[in-house]
Amino acid sequence: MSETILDIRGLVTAFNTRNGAIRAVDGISLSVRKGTTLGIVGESGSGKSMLSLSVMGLVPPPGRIAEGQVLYRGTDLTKLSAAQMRDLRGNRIAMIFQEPMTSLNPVHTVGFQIIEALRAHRKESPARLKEEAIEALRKVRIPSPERRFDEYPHQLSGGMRQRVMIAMALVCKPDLLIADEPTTALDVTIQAQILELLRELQAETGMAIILITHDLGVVAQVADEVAVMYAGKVVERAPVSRIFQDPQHPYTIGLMGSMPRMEEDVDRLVSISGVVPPPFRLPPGCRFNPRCPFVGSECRVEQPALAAMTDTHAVACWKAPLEEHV
Amino acid sequence: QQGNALTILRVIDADKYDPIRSTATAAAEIVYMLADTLVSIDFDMKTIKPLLAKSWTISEDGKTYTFKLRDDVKFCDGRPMKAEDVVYSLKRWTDPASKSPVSFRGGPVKDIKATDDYTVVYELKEPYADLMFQLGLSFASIIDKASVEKLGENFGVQGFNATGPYCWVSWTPRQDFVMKKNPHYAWGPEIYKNPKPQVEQIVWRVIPEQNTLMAAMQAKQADATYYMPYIAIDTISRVPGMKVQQQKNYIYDAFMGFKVDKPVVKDEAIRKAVNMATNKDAIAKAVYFGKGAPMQSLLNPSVLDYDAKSASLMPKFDPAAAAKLLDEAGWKPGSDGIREKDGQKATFTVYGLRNAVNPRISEAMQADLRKIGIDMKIQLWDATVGWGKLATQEFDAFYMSYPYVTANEALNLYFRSTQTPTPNRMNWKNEKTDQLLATATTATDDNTRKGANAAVQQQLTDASVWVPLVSEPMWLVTGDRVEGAKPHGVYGAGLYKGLDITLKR
Amino acid sequence: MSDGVVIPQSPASVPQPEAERIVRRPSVLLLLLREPSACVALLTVVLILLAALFAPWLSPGDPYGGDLALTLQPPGELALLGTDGQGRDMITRLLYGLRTTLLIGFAAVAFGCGIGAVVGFAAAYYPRLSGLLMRLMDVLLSFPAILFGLAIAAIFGPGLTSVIIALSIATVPLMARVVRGAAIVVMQQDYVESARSLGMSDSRLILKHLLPNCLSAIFVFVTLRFGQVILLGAALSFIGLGAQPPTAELGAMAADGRNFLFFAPHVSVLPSLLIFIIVLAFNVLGDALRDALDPKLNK
Amino acid sequence: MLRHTLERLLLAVPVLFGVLLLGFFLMQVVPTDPAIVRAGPTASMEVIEAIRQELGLNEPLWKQFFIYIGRLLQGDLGVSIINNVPVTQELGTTIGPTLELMLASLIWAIPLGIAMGTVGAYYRGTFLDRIIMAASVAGVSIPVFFLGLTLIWFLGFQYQLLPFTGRPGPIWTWEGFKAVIMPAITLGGVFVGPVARMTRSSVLDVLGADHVRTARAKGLPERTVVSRHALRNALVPVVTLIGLQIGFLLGGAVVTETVFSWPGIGRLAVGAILSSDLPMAQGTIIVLSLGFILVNLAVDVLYAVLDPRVRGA
Amino acid sequence: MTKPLLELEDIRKLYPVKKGLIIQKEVGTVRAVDGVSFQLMPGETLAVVGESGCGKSTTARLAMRLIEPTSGTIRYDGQDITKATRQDMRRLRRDMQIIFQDPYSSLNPRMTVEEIIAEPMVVHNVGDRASRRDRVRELLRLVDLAPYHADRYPHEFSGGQRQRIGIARALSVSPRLIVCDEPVSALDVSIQAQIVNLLKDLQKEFGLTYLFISHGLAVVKHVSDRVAVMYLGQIVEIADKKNLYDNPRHPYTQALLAAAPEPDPSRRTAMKSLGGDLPSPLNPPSGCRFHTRCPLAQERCRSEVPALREIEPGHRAACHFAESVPSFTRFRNGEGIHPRLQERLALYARHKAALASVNA
Ligand SMILES: Nc1ncnc2c1ncn2[C@@H]1O[C@H](COP(=O)(O)OP(=O)(O)OP(=O)(O)O)[C@@H](O)[C@H]1O
Ligand SMILES: Nc1ncnc2c1ncn2[C@@H]1O[C@H](COP(=O)(O)OP(=O)(O)OP(=O)(O)O)[C@@H](O)[C@H]1O
Ligand SMILES: [Mg+2]
Ligand SMILES: [Mg+2]
Ligand code: NI
Repeated sequence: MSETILDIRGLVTAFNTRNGAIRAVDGISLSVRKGTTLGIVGESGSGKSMLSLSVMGLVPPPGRIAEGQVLYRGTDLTKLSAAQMRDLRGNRIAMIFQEPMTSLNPVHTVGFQIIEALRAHRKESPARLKEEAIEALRKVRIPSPERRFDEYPHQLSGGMRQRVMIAMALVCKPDLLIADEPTTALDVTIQAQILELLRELQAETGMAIILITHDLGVVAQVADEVAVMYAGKVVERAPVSRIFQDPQHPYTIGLMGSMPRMEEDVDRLVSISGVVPPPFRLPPGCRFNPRCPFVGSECRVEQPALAAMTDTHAVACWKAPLEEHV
Repeated sequence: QQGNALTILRVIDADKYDPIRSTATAAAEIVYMLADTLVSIDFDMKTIKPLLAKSWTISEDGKTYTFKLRDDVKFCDGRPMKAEDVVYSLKRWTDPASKSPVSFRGGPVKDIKATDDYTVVYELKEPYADLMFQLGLSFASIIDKASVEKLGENFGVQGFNATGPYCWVSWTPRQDFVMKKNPHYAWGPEIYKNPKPQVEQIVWRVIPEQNTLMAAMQAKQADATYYMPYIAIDTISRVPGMKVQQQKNYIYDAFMGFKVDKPVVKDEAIRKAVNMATNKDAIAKAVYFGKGAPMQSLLNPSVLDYDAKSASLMPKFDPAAAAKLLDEAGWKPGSDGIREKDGQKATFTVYGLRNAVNPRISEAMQADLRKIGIDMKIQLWDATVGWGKLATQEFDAFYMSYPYVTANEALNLYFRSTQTPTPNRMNWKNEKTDQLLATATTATDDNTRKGANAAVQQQLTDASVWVPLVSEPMWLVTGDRVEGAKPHGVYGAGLYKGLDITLKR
Repeated sequence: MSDGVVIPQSPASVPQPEAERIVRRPSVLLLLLREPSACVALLTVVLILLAALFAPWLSPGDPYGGDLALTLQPPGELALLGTDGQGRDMITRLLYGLRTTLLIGFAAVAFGCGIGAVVGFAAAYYPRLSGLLMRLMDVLLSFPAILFGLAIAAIFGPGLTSVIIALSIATVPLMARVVRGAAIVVMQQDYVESARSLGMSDSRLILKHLLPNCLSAIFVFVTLRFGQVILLGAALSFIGLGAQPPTAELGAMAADGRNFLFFAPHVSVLPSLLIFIIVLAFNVLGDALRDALDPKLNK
Repeated sequence: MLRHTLERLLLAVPVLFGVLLLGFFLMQVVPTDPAIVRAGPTASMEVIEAIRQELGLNEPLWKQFFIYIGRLLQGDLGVSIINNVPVTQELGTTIGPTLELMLASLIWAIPLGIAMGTVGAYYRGTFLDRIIMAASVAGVSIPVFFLGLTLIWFLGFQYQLLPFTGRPGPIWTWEGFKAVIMPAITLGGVFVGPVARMTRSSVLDVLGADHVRTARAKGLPERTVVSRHALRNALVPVVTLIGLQIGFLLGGAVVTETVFSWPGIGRLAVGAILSSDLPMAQGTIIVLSLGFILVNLAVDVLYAVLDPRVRGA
Repeated sequence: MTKPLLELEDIRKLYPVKKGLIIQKEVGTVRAVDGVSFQLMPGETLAVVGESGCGKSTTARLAMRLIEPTSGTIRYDGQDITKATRQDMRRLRRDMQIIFQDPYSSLNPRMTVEEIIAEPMVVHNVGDRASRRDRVRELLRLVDLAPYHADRYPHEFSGGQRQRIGIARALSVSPRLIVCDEPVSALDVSIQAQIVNLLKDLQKEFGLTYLFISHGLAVVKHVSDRVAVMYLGQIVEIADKKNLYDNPRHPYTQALLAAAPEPDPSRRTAMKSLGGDLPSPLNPPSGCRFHTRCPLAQERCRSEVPALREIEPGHRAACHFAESVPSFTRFRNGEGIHPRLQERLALYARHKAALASVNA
């Protein structure tokens, strides 16, 4: 089994707000191994982005990491100084974001922004830097990279911009790439291109990827392992094939059912009722209980822990395994 | 720190420095230094002394004046001055064709001619008692014809050539006027100890803001000023090295005039009541910080032909009597405390320039008048718009302060019926006044003149055409580098020729 | 399979309206009051308004009649805050001055912003008019406010009316820009499109949809402009074009009183200080309003 | 971009014409008769009438305006009716000092304002932020003349550190430099506040932007993130504000020039308008408005420099 | 045969692009919608799909005459409304309503939910105050919101709830046609499913006709009866749902289908995606607009514009080689969902239904 690149243990990221302390990430444990992709799915507001920003050490104030460890190759990132963290960021751990339209600085050329990422971590001659940057652009299949190098983000299409983002993230050849909904804002055709590109690059470099999305289709296509998040917690974690064959958590099942499918003609979608509770008004017990069709009395009292069902499959539900219902 | 330049501070600049084109005192104070007149006026403001003319004779009939000129006078450019220069300058002044606002001051000129290089004959159509004084004013300065012709409209704007103790160097409007010593000059009037200028350079600097001016003097950023705010004079006089001198004979009077044909103020009772209700002492104390003298007469007591008898006719401060007077005249208090008569409210509007004192004087008077049931509305204007406003018929009364040299001059200027609408803003058209003034002006003997002038003063005092307020004194403040400065003040020119002044070090 | 559906035991399990309720965004006033500086500013503004309103009852003296024998008294027993150059009680003058100054501010802002808002909305709503209107506004904008003041004063004579007219005119183009900017953003919102799709009248659309959603921008501008207008008024007073004597107006009092600045500083310092406090209070209030009204900052 | 600039320039022409028209007619409604002004206080009616004829004031208004415009197009701004000095000459001597004063004010006020705003935004909500904001709000709340006189009182008079009685020379001379310090502090003082506040809110907006997060994710040091990615992007609204505030600054300039006896165009304009010196008033209005228009034109061009997205458009 | 409720005939919307501020020079035209024709039958749902910027929203707005077409004819209920006056249009607007994509900007934040929902009635003078009030409560119930929500403001609601409010507003004047411009694109899958279900229920209940804009082929498959695929302002294929998904005849449709990720890890395809980006609608490519990205493009495609022609009854495609394009079927019915998962979903649905009946 390949080496574990990132190991998150009991991570809690909290915000002190006027409505009280919010735990956007509430005791999450996850790990990613070299060369594999961990997909994280969940509804909006479930804490996916906060989780990734916590890893990067970029939790926006007033948020902070309150508990837990983020072990990168054994070093706890939460204990590093700002300067040490900066050395790793963009260098060993890189990140790409959802909005390619706004994630690039509109006032600097694409080339400059890539070089900047490189220069922050390597001492090399300007000419060499430029070469590497163009190489990175070429690697993400941008046609005529020498010309694009001097263009501004607004001169590029959405797909191109996302490629630039990827080039920028990968230019230092990181071990771990965190992609926060990299394709949500793109058209399907472009999405396919980008996902394909990520897959190829992973095969080539052997980096680990954390892919955040709320499209189960994307997860099915690229992830090796999946974590389902709800209200700041991981409710289910399993290899991708298991998730799609034998989801255990009612929330996961609900998500599966909510997804309209092209291979199936159904009259009504199986939907999850209700909405995600606001983070400062979480219900007692299992956080999903108000929306859960399987809800039982214990669900309203105590939070279920993420318990292993098999070696690789863990679920946080009092009703698990759901087998007896079948 | 200014080296050998004398820095004089003032608050306002003139629009130009052509002697006959500007009536501003700000012009006169410069022109007096740049140019000379035939005669000079002594520190007493009454005595005429020689200057460019070393002597003169006046014919029996008072119509012909013959001046003998000095022969050692040179212009700044070195050219000697001759009688033709004098003739040219005086003609330019008096000729109606030159459209000068001050032409009338030259009197009814018949002819001015040179009989030889150093003799000038000034012929009048009829006698003009004021002529000698007028010839001492800056308007009658002797200037260089060539330079006038060369500069045209720009004479006094871009350059100047005359025979004064100082010569034109440069003028930056609203900022600095720089003049340097006239190297030839040795003909200063005998009122000075030394006939030669002793300061190399004089810089006149405009400081529009009073506080800045005051601070600048105290911070020794300048040497002299006679525009020190009254409030600061006591303080300044206590500053070591600073010297404060008063020119007692300075004639610059503030008054309020009525338009005698306007409703309400055409009533003599109202005018008299206003006169009686105004606390001039308080104004002199509060507004001028005790540095001004309350005026208890139509004209300044220092002026030639001042009439003490008419001064005694001037009603004294007595609000109770004023109220009684109004009662008797039929002005009865209305519900709001303002008097009324025949449905007419006892209210009138006063115009004035917005200077350092008018706002305060007017407010004080307003308060005084309200006490006797008269409502005075105030409208003050910035200096430049103000003159235009003061030429209209929009107002009922106005504030004015003015420099003058003789009673005859002042009375002729303001009360002749031919002087309406300006400067006779009172619309005072009175045959008797006109006759008396004509008599005084054409009188060849002192007594006739004095008598006629006195009669006019009595008539006007009686009619309460003016409310004389305060005689504004001149206070010259000099710094520790300056010696020998003495305030003069003719037509507002505090340093007159600027002779006798020396700079230490 | 089984039908062992777990039946909820108590009605408590039915989603209560409460549970579903998303926390109401607190009212703007409440948000404002959370900020201590805004509280102080609001309190100051209220106090100032009250003081101005009740000036005749609060003042110990006569604003116009003074005693020339008692001029420039320093603050003390005789008069708590001293007397001015005419021997009038400073407290009285300040209270009355406050009235006039606020009047200038309110009137100029009301007229200027009223007209500016109409122009701004027209320019945003009728793109064809926009070019012409905005060029006109540019003309007004490039004509320096102080020169406007001068020209107006020269026409109507110096005094309150002139000051108000000049400051109103100077406010119009700024307001028009602010409103137009805000309105254009609102116009791009789908709810405006949706309102259009209903076929409603232009007036309803502007009044019901455009105006309410521009109000916060307008409000913030108005509070900030209020301060500026008062300062501009003071500058006009400085060159002698403000309120005429004996009207008590803070700007004019400060400007006239500067002649005694080094001898009886209170005559100028007190009105200056009061201007400072008013403008400061309105500025702080404007800033706090901006924060309170910004949805980004209190989501 | 050149084309962009040229077109903006063209667009400014009708605005300038509007300003001229407005200025001209405003001056016409001023009830003061320039002839009386010229004649002086004691002049008689005949003299005044003669001067009216001479100045062409009896022509119909529209004719006066077109005569004026015609001359203007030939670069002739006329001569002052008060002292016959060509208007261009007066403008020439006063514009320099005003430019100097403005420059001296802006040169410290803008950087300081931007720095204060940036620091405030970066340390949002902290004590430092509050202090900075309090200072900048206070800065915009003080009447200009009060600030000026207070400076004179302390720096000029009490400690006698600096001169304050006008402009002894251009600012690049030592004397001139010393003399401009206090006026520049006074005038710039009213500018720091708005710039700081605008910078703060603008930087605050940008600091929350996605691309700043990207910059941090690259591992850039905070200084670079703030200066290169936040401030740089935040400058556009700041520049706009500066353009608009130039007009406001002029109001302050008139007062500052008076307090410090600075021989600038502000005082000239005030004097000219008040004295109904028509050509001079017109001239100053043209110059000041032109200045305002030019500054905003520069702002437009600066947009393109600051934001490549504008360049294409 | 029934007559169409809405008919668009060769509709074009061109936006001239001008350059310069004063001397405006036309540098080109954005052909946002370029010759679109379709008919919408009463009670059916016609979906329009396509990539971003292909002119879907413009088509929707044109259909409602919210913007004026450059050319072409729009018929509503057989009546030509292209030149209808403002007054006439006003009356028609009661019949057609629109639902927007962004649930955040489509509701006026300064109005209460009640005011928002009642506004169409106010504008069209429907009922009095009291009856409108009742109607608002009724509509709220209809879209699964509670009556007490009426007094709240939009910001107090989540995205899905807002979308429901938008739907309630559209329903308030009992329209016949609702144009849905990407009504679910901005929502989470779970909420998306709720809204989609709601829209379908409402259609059944009131016999509504939908023009449904979307860029997700999956959603479209779920809600529509017929599907039109748009590319650069033109319809490239329009067919019954079944035909389109089972037998797409246009390479673009095939590419879209191929690019959709399949939600089954066991069938990971190498995602053969289209190369390149959508060309700019300013100066679209000559001939067949798709030729720049088409894997099957030939010389003819570059020069000759393919007509939208009928391939089989009810199936039209705009491709020269529509008949010869290799058949492509990506998603076959029933295939792909693991039986185990299917059981789970059924179980979930049953439990949900049971719980709902208990609560009711
Ligand atoms: N600055 C903040 N203050 C308070 N709470 C915050 C802040 N930022 C985020 N949160 C909370 O953290 C939670 C997680 O947000 P996060 O952005 O990680 O969700 P997400 O899963 O990425 O959602 P999405 O799919 O919309 O991107 C949210 O409930 C949000 O309310
Ligand atoms: N007012 C306009 N002026 C100029 N071009 C416009 C205008 N409105 C739309 N367009 C252009 O028309 C084209 C079609 O726009 P439209 O909004 O209809 O696309 P869409 O298919 O709805 O895209 P999306 O999926 O992003 O909503 C786009 O290229 C757009 O840039
Ligand atoms: Mg996220
Ligand atoms: Mg769209
Ligand atoms: Ni069961």
